[in-house]
Amino acid sequence: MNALIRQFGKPWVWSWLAAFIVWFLTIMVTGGAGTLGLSQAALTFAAFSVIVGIGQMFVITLGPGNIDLSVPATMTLAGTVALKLMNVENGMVLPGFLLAVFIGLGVGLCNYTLIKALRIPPIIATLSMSFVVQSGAIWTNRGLRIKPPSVLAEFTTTNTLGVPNVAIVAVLISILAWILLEKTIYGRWISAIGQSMPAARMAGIPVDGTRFVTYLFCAMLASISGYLLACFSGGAALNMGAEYLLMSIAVVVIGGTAVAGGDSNVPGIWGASLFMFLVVSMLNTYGLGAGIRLIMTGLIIISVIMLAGGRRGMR
Amino acid sequence: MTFRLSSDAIRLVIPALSLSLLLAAVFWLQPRAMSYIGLNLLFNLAVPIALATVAQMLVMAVNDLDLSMGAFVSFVACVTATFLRDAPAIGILILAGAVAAYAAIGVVIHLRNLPSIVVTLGMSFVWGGLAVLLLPAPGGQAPDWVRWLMTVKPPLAPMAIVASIIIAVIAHFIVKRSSLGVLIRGVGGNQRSVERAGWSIVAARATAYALAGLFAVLAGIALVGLTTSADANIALRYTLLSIAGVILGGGEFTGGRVSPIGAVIGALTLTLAGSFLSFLRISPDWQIGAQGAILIIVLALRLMLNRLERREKRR
Amino acid sequence: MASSMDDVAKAIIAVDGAKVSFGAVKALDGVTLRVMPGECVGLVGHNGAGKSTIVSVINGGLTPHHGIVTSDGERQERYGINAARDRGVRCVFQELSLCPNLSIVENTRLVHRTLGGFGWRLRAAKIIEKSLDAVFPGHGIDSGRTVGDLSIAERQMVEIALAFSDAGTPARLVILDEPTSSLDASLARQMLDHVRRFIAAGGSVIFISHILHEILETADRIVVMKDGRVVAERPARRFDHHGLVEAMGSVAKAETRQRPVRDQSATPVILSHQAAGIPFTARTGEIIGLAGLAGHGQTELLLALHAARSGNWLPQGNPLVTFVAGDRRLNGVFELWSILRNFSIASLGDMSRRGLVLEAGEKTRGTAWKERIEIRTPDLNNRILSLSGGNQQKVLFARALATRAPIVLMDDPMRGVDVGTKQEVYAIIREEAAAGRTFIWYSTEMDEVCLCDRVYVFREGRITAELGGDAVDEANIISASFEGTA
Amino acid sequence: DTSAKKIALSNNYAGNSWRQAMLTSWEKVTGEAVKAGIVASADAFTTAENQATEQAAQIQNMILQGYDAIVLNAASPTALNGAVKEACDAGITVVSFDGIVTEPCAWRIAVDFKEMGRSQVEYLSNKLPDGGNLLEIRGLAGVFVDDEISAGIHEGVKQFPQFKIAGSVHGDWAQDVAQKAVAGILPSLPDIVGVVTQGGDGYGAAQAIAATDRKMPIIVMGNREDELKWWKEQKDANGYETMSVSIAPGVSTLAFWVAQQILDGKEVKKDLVVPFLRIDQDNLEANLANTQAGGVANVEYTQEDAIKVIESAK
Ligand SMILES: Nc1ncnc2c1ncn2[C@@H]1O[C@H](COP(=O)(O)OP(=O)(O)OP(=O)(O)O)[C@@H](O)[C@H]1O
Ligand SMILES: Nc1ncnc2c1ncn2[C@@H]1O[C@H](COP(=O)(O)OP(=O)(O)OP(=O)(O)O)[C@@H](O)[C@H]1O
Ligand SMILES: [Mg+2]
Ligand SMILES: [Mg+2]
Repeated sequence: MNALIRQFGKPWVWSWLAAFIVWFLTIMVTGGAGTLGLSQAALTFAAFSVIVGIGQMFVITLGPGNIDLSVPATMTLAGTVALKLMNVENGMVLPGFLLAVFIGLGVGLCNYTLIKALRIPPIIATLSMSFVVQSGAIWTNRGLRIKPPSVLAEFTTTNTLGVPNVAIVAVLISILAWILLEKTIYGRWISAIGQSMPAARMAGIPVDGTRFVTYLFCAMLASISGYLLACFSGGAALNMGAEYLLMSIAVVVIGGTAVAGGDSNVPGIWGASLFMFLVVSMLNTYGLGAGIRLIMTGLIIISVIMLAGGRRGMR
Repeated sequence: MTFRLSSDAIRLVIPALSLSLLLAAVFWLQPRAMSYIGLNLLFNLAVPIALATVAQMLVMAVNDLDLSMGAFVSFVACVTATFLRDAPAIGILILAGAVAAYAAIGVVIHLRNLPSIVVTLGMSFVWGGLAVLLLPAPGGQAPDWVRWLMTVKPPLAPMAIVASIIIAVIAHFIVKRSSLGVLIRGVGGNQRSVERAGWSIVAARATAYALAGLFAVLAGIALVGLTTSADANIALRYTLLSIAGVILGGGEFTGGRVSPIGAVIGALTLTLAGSFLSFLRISPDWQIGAQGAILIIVLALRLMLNRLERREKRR
Repeated sequence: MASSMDDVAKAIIAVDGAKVSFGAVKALDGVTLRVMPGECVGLVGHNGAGKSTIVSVINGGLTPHHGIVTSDGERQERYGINAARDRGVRCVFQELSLCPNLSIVENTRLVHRTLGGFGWRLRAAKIIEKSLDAVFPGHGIDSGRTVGDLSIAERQMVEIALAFSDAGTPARLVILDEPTSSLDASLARQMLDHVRRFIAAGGSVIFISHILHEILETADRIVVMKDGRVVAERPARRFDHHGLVEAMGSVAKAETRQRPVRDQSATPVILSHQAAGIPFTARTGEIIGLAGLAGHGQTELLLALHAARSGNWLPQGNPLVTFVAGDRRLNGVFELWSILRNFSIASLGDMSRRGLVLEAGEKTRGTAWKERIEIRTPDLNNRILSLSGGNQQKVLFARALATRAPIVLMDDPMRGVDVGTKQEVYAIIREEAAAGRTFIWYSTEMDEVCLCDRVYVFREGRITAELGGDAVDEANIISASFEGTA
Repeated sequence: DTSAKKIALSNNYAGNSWRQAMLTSWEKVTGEAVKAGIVASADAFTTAENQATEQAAQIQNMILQGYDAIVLNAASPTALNGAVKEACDAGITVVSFDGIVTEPCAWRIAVDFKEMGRSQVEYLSNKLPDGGNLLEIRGLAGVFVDDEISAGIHEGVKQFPQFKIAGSVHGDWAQDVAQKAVAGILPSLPDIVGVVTQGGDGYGAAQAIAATDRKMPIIVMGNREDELKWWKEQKDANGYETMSVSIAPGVSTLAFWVAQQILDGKEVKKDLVVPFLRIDQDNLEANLANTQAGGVANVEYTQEDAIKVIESAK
């Protein structure tokens, strides 16, 4: 019983509640006709936010000031380069994927090198890095859109048993992330570092190694998301990651992860990602202009955080 | 050795040195810049950035972070180019209301103990929406007095330099010399002890936010004075620029360690870095990347000098 | 307790029947306390007895759920921080509470709300310098310095001086909550002398400390608290050390001043380090003390030893050293976590398979250690902050001892721990040392240093003396701390 | 004689295929012009972020660098006026194109964006005389081009009242954003007969609609290669008919030649108009063949073209 109440005190409940309400309000308009379509679309697009959001969440869990702003550029570069390598050939799907992952790891490595070796605050280090990465994406093929191999295009845009394939991939990644976070030593370590870096160091945790792996992990998820998104939308575009800068941060915080670090949760990311997609759909459905739409989005974000709020935040 | 620089002074030496180095490099690349008009052209767009940076610094002084800075400055720019010109009384009222809204955000963040990142993220949508409502398409016109103010040609030094110095001095006085500044930085340093001395933290935070709002309003007005008209997206990048400026200027994310003079220098440095690059004539593919690289280099310089500072301290 | 209305009328502050609870914890359970002009009240009690809580009540920071506060004979209806300050109540809190980013002068400005107006910097500088000179003659602290640049002891000095400083409303009642915990003996002496002068001039002091001889020699009246109640209250001369410990309800184990002298020159050297001055070595099973005035390089040595023997990049299968922090808020506890997780974090490697934590194993071990060192909690899944400070410290000990590391580094870990708990921990340390663990122990308390087999004395960042065997005693250590190289 | 003159391109954004094609055309055409000694140099500059403030700084730097002419694709029609005025005052010729500026001292090579929007509805009215519901995909909120095209579309709907705009989303001129926005609004929309767009978003809309079981409406395309290719596939498979319209990225080269002509002392009217590039059912294949894979249908201009445009404006 107690445990149940504690669950309901958890912040991620709010993001799910908000997502559900918005979903309901949207399908109300059509009298329930578009329910399946809307739900599938929501799952599909939430999947991309979930994948980048999880990476961002791991980084944010590392404590105050940790954030990865290079996510959009990494997505773009990984998508661009992978599609260029695959060059519409079905046989190249795996090498393309590996290359995308490899690019993610490379960006993560550079990010942490800047943070550690040059002691640049992560927010600035990753921002600077994102400019360099974005340039790399431009340089590789100057924004030409190359089509994905047909199997990949097929896979990313279809459903299995009514559930979009990309959503299934995102669920698998979420489960992995949840296990990492809740069940492994590594998960304990990042949470400890997020609460207090000096204390973590004194407790014998390999702080640098853990942080390094976390930045790698985040960049790698961003590149996987970029790879999938490029295949899904029929080619990589230079601006395809742009949206995911604010999105990746928003889904983490709305999902109830403490911005002060040390406390994170995976289910909240799903709730928040669905919510972020549905809220735009709802406002579009009600035919509100861009101005009103923006204002409503802002107010809804603030209301959700106020409802879930009262948590300790450093900021 | 009896002479010892205070840590505050060393904090300033670093940004000042990077600015001078960069300026020397620019003069070397483009001797034409070494003139009254040249300096004005190099620095006049830094004036609104400097104001926004000071605003961001005030928020950072109380351990918060304002992600809505860019959207807010854009909003103010829209108000300035429309109401402030056509109906000054209403314009002033709107701007006063906006400052009050900033104070209210401070209060809400404090009372509900919310993470400022999320609340201001939400607010950035709100300000953006209001700006789009005001100016769905770019337009409006700067009030004449604003235009005059930003194009005035004072004797001896160009407007950009004079304005930067005035901003730095005023901000320094408010933040570093006045009792109010001590209180605001005290909240950032150790909120509990300030509370125990009988101060109202809510009031202190509200004041810091209101002051930030005021400086951001000035930034918006100055910006319109330079550009002559506004659009809803005009200053979006001020959010990251202002944060980078504070950091470049020796400020820190937490602990109330900020330096107003440093912040202004940081803003000038950032602006100058852009010019430096365009004088270098890099291939268009890598122009964006070079901006990242220069940020990294300037910050690496900061690290080098920080090491020096530590050695100084140990002595 | 007999309380005449007369007393209440004269008291600077009188608290009657104060009750405060935090959730299920009754921090104060009907406490009555009054402070007369010109007296020093000593307040003692085990960790979590409610001392800091009653201080918060007197200081106006906490409104009791029951009970009344009277000041100078007037009942205070709306008693708060500002009301208290107006009546001359000043407080040095248990944890350091200055703003590290501000200079000493600016901190002075914050503490004295009325100090504003043009030229406040000069006035504030004068006020704090005068007070520092009065409390710690020859302190050598420049009032323009940033607090973050000061050593812990210097910060504590500034805080104490601030409490005694006068900017319009003179201090009438100064509350000192464990003010000496980071001061070395000579600075503590200066402070206690000042307290006596302040009392003689008609001021009042509430003095809280776990170092009982300080209380016994400084206080006029001693109030003993236990579990949120006052259990004894007598003039100081009617207490002695033993009586005080007994009144606190701690198991008054006879303090083993008598240290079994162990000759360990034959056991193998497990660690050596080239520090400044005399080289540092440690042998298996030794308890090594680091002594000297506070802030003279002991902590730095511990940090260097820790940094040199632990990996920052790769997980260590068999770490050589483990660390018990003194400043638990800063580098000890993980505040969001349960007691169990706080305990297990350093030895997760032993409770996991292929990177996955085995929760059952973790729980068994946690319970075993809970029993072994008597952590007072109903449930290990409670948050660590639900424990009193002393019990939090025990968790940190358990964390370190549960690892396989043969060397335990301790950075003044008994700060603010009550006598009973200390005795328990000493016993554990001796037991573990006998089993072959090496302890390197920095302490600001002489009694603890004297428990060690061998002592290195520090002065100005260097090791200036090594004392072993029978040479380890108070007189030798003190003389070694003060002569030295300078 | 302009062989000693230096021309700069000030560009505010490089993040999509259209802009990349624009830069490539510039590089190609001006590179030859420089080699031929027609001008001394023609450097291209792009700001790191798509912001008027950054571009204003960039223009001010160009003033310092002593360029004789600045060819400008502006982030905002008005917010650069301050910087443009300073450039004019310094004796620099400013030619704006695509994203034009309103400052009177600058030249403008404009595309009639309103007409571009209106003509889409006109086309639809020919194909679908009965009318029906339309979905509008807009660009980036608060940007001049978005507002113009959208105004044109609404004008068109007024002119052909058998159409009704049933929904409107912002696709930010990006396929993936458009895809997401369309997928979100589709479930709540009635039957859609046509999708009016702004360029760079048609393929995204097609993808989103294909993912549902709706009948494919007529989607007006925006000259991107992937859009044309998709159209071709549909055309071959089921005779799908639509049209495609956009401004050609090569207009940067026209602006270059106009600037060169002005520097050469030619009398040029301040306002020039270039037609937008329209692709229809019959010339689809030809255009597709000329378009680089993943790029945008393009036209590059020569000096003669520029002279012709200048003459016809007189
Ligand atoms: N803010 C709080 N929230 C919850 N419990 C609290 C809080 N403050 C104090 N307590 C509890 O009240 C009791 C009394 O605490 P208090 O700090 O007064 O003890 P103390 O006598 O000062 O102990 P110590 O010697 O460790 O300083 C403890 O059990 C403590 O856990
Ligand atoms: N948020 C909290 N929840 C529960 N208990 C708390 C909380 N905050 C403080 N406490 C309790 O309040 C008591 C007083 O805290 P305080 O910071 O004054 O001293 P401390 O850190 O416990 O150290 P010491 O042992 O030296 O008294 C602590 O014993 C702690 O258990
Ligand atoms: Mg206490
Ligand atoms: Mg306590």
